[in-house]
Amino acid sequence: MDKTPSIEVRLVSGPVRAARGEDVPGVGAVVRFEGVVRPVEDGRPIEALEYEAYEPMTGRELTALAHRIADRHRLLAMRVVHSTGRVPAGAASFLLVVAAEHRGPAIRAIEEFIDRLKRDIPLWKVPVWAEGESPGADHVAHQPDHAGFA
Amino acid sequence: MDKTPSIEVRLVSGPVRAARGEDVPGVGAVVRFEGVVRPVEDGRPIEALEYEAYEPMTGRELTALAHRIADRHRLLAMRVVHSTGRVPAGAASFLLVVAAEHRGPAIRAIEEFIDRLKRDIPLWKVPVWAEGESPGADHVAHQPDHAGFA
Amino acid sequence: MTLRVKLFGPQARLAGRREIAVELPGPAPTCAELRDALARAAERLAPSLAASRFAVNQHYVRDDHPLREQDEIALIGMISGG
Amino acid sequence: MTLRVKLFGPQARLAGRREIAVELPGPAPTCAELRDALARAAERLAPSLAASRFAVNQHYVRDDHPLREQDEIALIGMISGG
Repeated sequence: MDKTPSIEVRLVSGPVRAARGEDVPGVGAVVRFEGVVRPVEDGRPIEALEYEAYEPMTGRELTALAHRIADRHRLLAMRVVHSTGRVPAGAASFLLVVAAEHRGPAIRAIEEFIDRLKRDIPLWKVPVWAEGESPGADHVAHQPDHAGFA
Repeated sequence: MDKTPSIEVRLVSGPVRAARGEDVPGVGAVVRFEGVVRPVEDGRPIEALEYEAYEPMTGRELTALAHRIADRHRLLAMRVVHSTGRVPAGAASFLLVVAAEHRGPAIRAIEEFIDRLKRDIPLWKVPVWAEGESPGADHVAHQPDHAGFA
Repeated sequence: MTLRVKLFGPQARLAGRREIAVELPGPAPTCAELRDALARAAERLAPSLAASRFAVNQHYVRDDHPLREQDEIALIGMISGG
Repeated sequence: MTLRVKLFGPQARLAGRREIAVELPGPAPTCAELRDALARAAERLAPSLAASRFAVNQHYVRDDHPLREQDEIALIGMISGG
């Protein structure tokens, strides 16, 4: 990544974002994390990732995790959305939004949720290689294509 | 905070958010932080915060900080928006969005930027007390109201 | 008895199927025994089994959990959400 | 010489004004001397001065920075963006 990053800085008069009626009162920090499918997996270009869940266990474990993290960090609100099925490179497969009184717990909740997600939640991803990329022997040799499972 | 947090968990088929043409390629994590004006300051209800900057120094220091943090964490993109003037409780006064290949640097960049912002950037806030709240002697006794400075 | 184990994601690709049937002796074999049997039944799964867990009837269980023929068993390994 | 110091935010409220003029002796007084003079000129600012910095002509300077009468001087203290 030796490209120059795109940086924008602005001072604006008045709110950056207006108050919203539906918000939980007392919120001081809202942190939103988006997990985006990168165009490369193990050094090779991909078109998409194919996500799998094991329902209803996946949803139940995600909900239990959300409650544990929200309790531990005294969050005011939490939203979790995760994809199943095909998600093309550049699109987001995971959204986590937390609201808390202060930024410290909000940021720690994001970190801890994602760590736990990757360790404990039954969710899988399988690369869909870009056209012209033959699957490497170390990955899916003599396996049926993922489409065969649909 | 003994209220039950608002928690929502969903699995969705396909992308959580579609790919955007304008995005920097290679992004794997987008973290967005919103600082929201809380309705209470030093234990007393407020209507708003009044933000002050010292331009052009404030904008220049913010831009320099953004570049330092973006370089250190190899960010792909960063956006900083900060309010000046009156921001009512519940509205956001600060927005920070970072995009990186991986979530670790993105989250650390958010934390470090805010730490530095609060220490080094010429930005001030003054509470506008809620109606009926007399300003405490320890805060603004025999000072002109902030409106007197406008 | 015959146990059927659901496979997902990369492990399903490695095994070339979404479910694998394994024969185990005894009235109540454990998950630990199932793990060993799976490694023999599907060699390509072997490297990922040590770091995998089992879910029985949609709940994580420990390695000493006894299994019954009618259980819904899932191999939960190589997970990577987010 | 007479130095004019800009005040902001809570410090402007504490002092009751947005600019304060301070008399200092010598041809090139330092920021450290200005800090002491400010504490005498505006008692209510005194507690916050130790943790405050000065900007001269819109740049942070160190305490040994020499000041001239035409400098734009700002007291940068009690900051709290975000």
